[in-house]
Amino acid sequence: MPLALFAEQVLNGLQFGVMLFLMSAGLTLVFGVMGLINLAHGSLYMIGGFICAAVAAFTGSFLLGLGAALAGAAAAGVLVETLVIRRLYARDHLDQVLATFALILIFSEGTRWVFGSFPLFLDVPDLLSGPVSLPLGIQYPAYRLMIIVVGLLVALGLYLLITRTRLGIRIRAGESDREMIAALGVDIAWLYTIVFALGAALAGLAGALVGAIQSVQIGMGEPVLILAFVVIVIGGIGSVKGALIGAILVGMTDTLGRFLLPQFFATFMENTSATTIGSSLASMLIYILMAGVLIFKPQGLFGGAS
Amino acid sequence: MTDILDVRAISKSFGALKASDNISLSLKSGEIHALIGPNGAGKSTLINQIAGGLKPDSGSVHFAGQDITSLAAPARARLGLGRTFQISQLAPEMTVLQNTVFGALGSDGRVSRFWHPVMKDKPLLEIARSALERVGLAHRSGERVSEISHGERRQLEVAVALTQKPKAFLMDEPMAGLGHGGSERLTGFLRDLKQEAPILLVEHDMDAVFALADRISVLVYGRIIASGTPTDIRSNPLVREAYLGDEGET
Amino acid sequence: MIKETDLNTAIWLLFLGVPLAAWQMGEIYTITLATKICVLALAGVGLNIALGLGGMVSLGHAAFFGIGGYAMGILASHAQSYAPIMETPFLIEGTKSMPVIWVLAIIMSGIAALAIGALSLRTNGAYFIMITLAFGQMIYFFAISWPAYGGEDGLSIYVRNDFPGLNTLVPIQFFALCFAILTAVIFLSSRLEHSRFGMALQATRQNETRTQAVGLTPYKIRLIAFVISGMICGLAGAVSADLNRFVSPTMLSWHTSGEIMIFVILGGTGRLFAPLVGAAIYIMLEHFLGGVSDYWQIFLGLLLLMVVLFAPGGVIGLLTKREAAHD
Amino acid sequence: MKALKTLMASAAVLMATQATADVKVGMITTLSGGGAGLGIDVRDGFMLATQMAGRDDLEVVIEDDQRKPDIAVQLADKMIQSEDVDILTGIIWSNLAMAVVPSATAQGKFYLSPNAGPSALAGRGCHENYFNVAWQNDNLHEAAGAYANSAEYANSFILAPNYPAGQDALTGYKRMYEGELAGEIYTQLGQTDYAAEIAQIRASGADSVYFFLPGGMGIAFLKQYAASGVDLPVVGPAFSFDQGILQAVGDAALGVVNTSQWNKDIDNAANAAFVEAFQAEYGRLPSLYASQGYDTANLIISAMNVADVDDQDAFRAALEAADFASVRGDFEFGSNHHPIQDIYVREVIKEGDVYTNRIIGTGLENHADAYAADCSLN
Repeated sequence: MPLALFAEQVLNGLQFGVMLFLMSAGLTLVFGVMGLINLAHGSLYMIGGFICAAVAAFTGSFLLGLGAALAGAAAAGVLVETLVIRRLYARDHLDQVLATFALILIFSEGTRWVFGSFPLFLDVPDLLSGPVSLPLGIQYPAYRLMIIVVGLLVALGLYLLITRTRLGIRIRAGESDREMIAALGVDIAWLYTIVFALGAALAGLAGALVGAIQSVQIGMGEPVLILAFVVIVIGGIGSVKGALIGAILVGMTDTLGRFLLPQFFATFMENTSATTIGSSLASMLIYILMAGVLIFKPQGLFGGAS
Repeated sequence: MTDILDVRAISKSFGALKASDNISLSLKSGEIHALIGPNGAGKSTLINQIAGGLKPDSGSVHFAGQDITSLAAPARARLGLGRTFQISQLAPEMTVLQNTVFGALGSDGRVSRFWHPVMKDKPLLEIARSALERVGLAHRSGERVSEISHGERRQLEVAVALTQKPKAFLMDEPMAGLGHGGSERLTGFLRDLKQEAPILLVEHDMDAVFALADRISVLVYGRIIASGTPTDIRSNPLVREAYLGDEGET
Repeated sequence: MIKETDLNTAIWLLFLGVPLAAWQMGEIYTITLATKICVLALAGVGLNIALGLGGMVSLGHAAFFGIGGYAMGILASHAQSYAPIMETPFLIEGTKSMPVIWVLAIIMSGIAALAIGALSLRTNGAYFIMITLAFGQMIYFFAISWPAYGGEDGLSIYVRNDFPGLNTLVPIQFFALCFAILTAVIFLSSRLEHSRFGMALQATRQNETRTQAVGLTPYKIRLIAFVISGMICGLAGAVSADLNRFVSPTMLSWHTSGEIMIFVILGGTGRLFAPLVGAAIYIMLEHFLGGVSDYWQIFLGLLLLMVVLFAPGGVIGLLTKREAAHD
Repeated sequence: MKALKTLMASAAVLMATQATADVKVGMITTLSGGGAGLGIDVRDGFMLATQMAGRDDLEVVIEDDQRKPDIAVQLADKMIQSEDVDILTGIIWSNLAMAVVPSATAQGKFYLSPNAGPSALAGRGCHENYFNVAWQNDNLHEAAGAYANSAEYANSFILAPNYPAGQDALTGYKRMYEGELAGEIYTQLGQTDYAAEIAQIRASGADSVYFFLPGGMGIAFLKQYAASGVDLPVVGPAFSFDQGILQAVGDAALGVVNTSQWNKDIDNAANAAFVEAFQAEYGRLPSLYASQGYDTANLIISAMNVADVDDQDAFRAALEAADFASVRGDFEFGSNHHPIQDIYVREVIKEGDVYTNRIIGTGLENHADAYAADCSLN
């Protein structure tokens, strides 16, 4: 197999992983700080995509759309947090699952009500359309490179936020001891709203970035949500570092599995069945990876000790 | 007298912190062996290693003539290690009687019965009722655990442990929060109980410890600095030194 | 306030009475709806053992429901085409006999529950929710892409399978069969709840440390409960497949898991008749709201939200005012 | 919408009074959730035709299947058992059709498919009461294969999702295509990132690409393909280039060749009337699905003109005659009740601000499906 093709696939895996990281980071942060399991995180991703598409169509500027997506998803996050989510922190996971499942129904059909049943148009900005040339003769879409860069910048930003800022100190304190930081006079309700909005904004950013190369449509968040769950289970719930490593692991496994498994089966099988069986197995690969990790580390790679 | 419980040179570290440093300890039949020490001395870690919640880094734990170092907590309980907890560990939505029946069910071990109502199981009920009688809680049988008082929960924990007919008891601060009258009553009860099975007692109530214990071991910074009769311990200079700053609290 | 046992009796009689009345009046579709409610409630009774008694929040029970369905689909389709399922090492033929199908559905879903449970129960809390969800999705994707049994198209069984002495194609007879199964399983689950095992399971939910201290292993107790729960869902899947005369990967999707969970919670987690009440309300809402607006799922979502936020004991909890069995 | 509600209301009234010789149609289609756009188009096309015909002896009951097979089955039961409909129609997806059609026809109802055409129902599973007004699933793919030959492609790279319709699609393409395959890939259903596949296309040395990726998958593929710099010609079936979807793909679709049995520029009076009336009524361009819904309704009306629905044999014969003005022009049924029709080759263009298609040729003329021989109807 040509080295360039393999290298390009590795790059694709990295890009997919980085995109998963944007989704997982918010999810894992919200879980780590508030102990909330949020199924509606995928809906915030969808909202980001729709707002970006609508604003970009109206103003003609992708960048404005992106900004609006960030702000809009964060605003939706604040709204949902204050109206619904904050009543759920003290509840068990069961209530959280059910309430956020209900939110999915409301968001999905609400979005359809506002934007209609057809997918929206959203394209990459002209500046980033088309490929760039990389070493080894790889032609790689400029926009995807940009996603990798943005994702890694967000990872760096989150790292700095958590380790270097007052907000970060409070977030870390919130993870370890909720009563303690309340006793120290930190307005915990406000902190929770900010963290939730931050997670929502990251999901919205992911939805907008990805919407430009995929499709902006109802239900676009659900497959990503489930992948994000796999990511944070592998990485360890609550750990942003775990989310980054888990996301890249899942991105690589999925991309390379889809690419290599059918070829592997084709070495000893007839072509059509090799591709069907290979891709059937490839679709299960990340779950097998997850099961493997759990056998050795039930709390994920970077989860707290049990 | 033989050693029912024998802890042999166990060590346990959490990062740089040596929570248990080469600890050896034994419990003979018919005795109460009290374990005391200031806060943070590593008592909970030690208890956890004996009960099976934590595995020591090195050393071994023997119980009733068997090496139990690698056994999990339930297996140790089945061998006859009865336990009460620092903070009550009971099923809050079940009644006092149900909790006690559950204890009897555990030592009976036949849990994979899906048909007959457990609360109509005469042998289990009998064991449970007599245990409640012994701790003086029979009149509260029908109450939910979430409704009874703190002191009653402590009594209930002892009753549940009794249903297991243990070979030894591991009691983590049974007096905590009982008040003066309650402590005195429990002191009398434990004095009788030790004839049935020896007790390893972790306790902060020094009056109770010195009134009850046949032997006392003092744990400081993960090490046993002294071990002996109450009289020995009272006069041990190392113990006095360790406790000087903490006297008010103990 | 109403006693829960009286309420249960009333619910039971109502569910028997309405379809019988509909039968008298010739309202055949009402019987079909009631049958659907019974079948979904059956899955709910299964989940309730894991969820209500055991406190295991599984978002992957659609896997067992679907496996039960596929057990029916595969056996019946082979029986229809007279092609054996396998010939080596020994011959396995398809069958159209419901009792045989049920037994196999229960066994297959039990094996799946054992495998998924053994891995998932190594974790707890949020991990458990996400892992069961992920395993469910794994089986879902497998079912879609594996071409042998229809993939996403599913499998159609043109005629219902046979039950000795009944004509299962007559709606009221099939309803009677489903209702009888549901009643039997509810009875079984009530026996289980009060048995030795039921006590151990509930105690484990309430305080795991206590279970260990009395000498029992929480992992084993949970795993057994998870398997029983999966088996009942498998049975429900097989019956549901017979109701629809059709199986497809949709049975395995995580939305199905969510819906089964909604039945239980809508009714009141941990209560014996919760799944029946919950399924009935859900199906009726789906049936009537669907005619009101294309966007009816918004209202369904809002209603669910209200129940979670303001009526944690579910509908039965509201009616009996007993505090939630689970908090 | 208003017309629809009125019709539903009148249906309810009539249900209460019972016993009329009117034709009652039960439409089960997808009106909520992700795939709702297609169902809405079929419904709107269908209702437009009934409105234009002004028939008050045709009642339509419409229900939303949520794209769930079990719901579709329940609704079919309801339509048959309590609404007592004569004809069922509306289902968009093959898997839902497979769940509903066999039992509906077995219970003596007519089923007219306005979209899905699984091979199982065209061949051995065909039924005298089942009519497909759209196409057999393979048709558009076969036309694409034929087009590839005429465009002298000799080394195609083909891909589709790994599910029955995807496997049928590639089989259909290969049935007609005579060149070599540079590669054949099955992707995951619902997959939206195709970077890995596009990289393989680039490396494969293919001279053309054929893909079947319905809905959002196709939008994602086309956009990513356009950005990748791979400039091999792409061919697809109409589903990824339909009016509803095309606006979301944008420039990435311009010039792409696709196959369809209908387009809005087919030159006949029925089509012109349809396109104009649809735009006037709903304010958007009609889609392929709308045209199929429209034809389905007109087929029913044509049969009502000559036969009583209670006389099943006569009504069936009237349906078989297909004596209606199809927006596709010539239209007839084969022996297995599937269309024999021309499949066109279209190209995506931009008219003002709107992306749409124009016909550039004919892929297959008077094309029947490959399964008719397996069908026992004759």
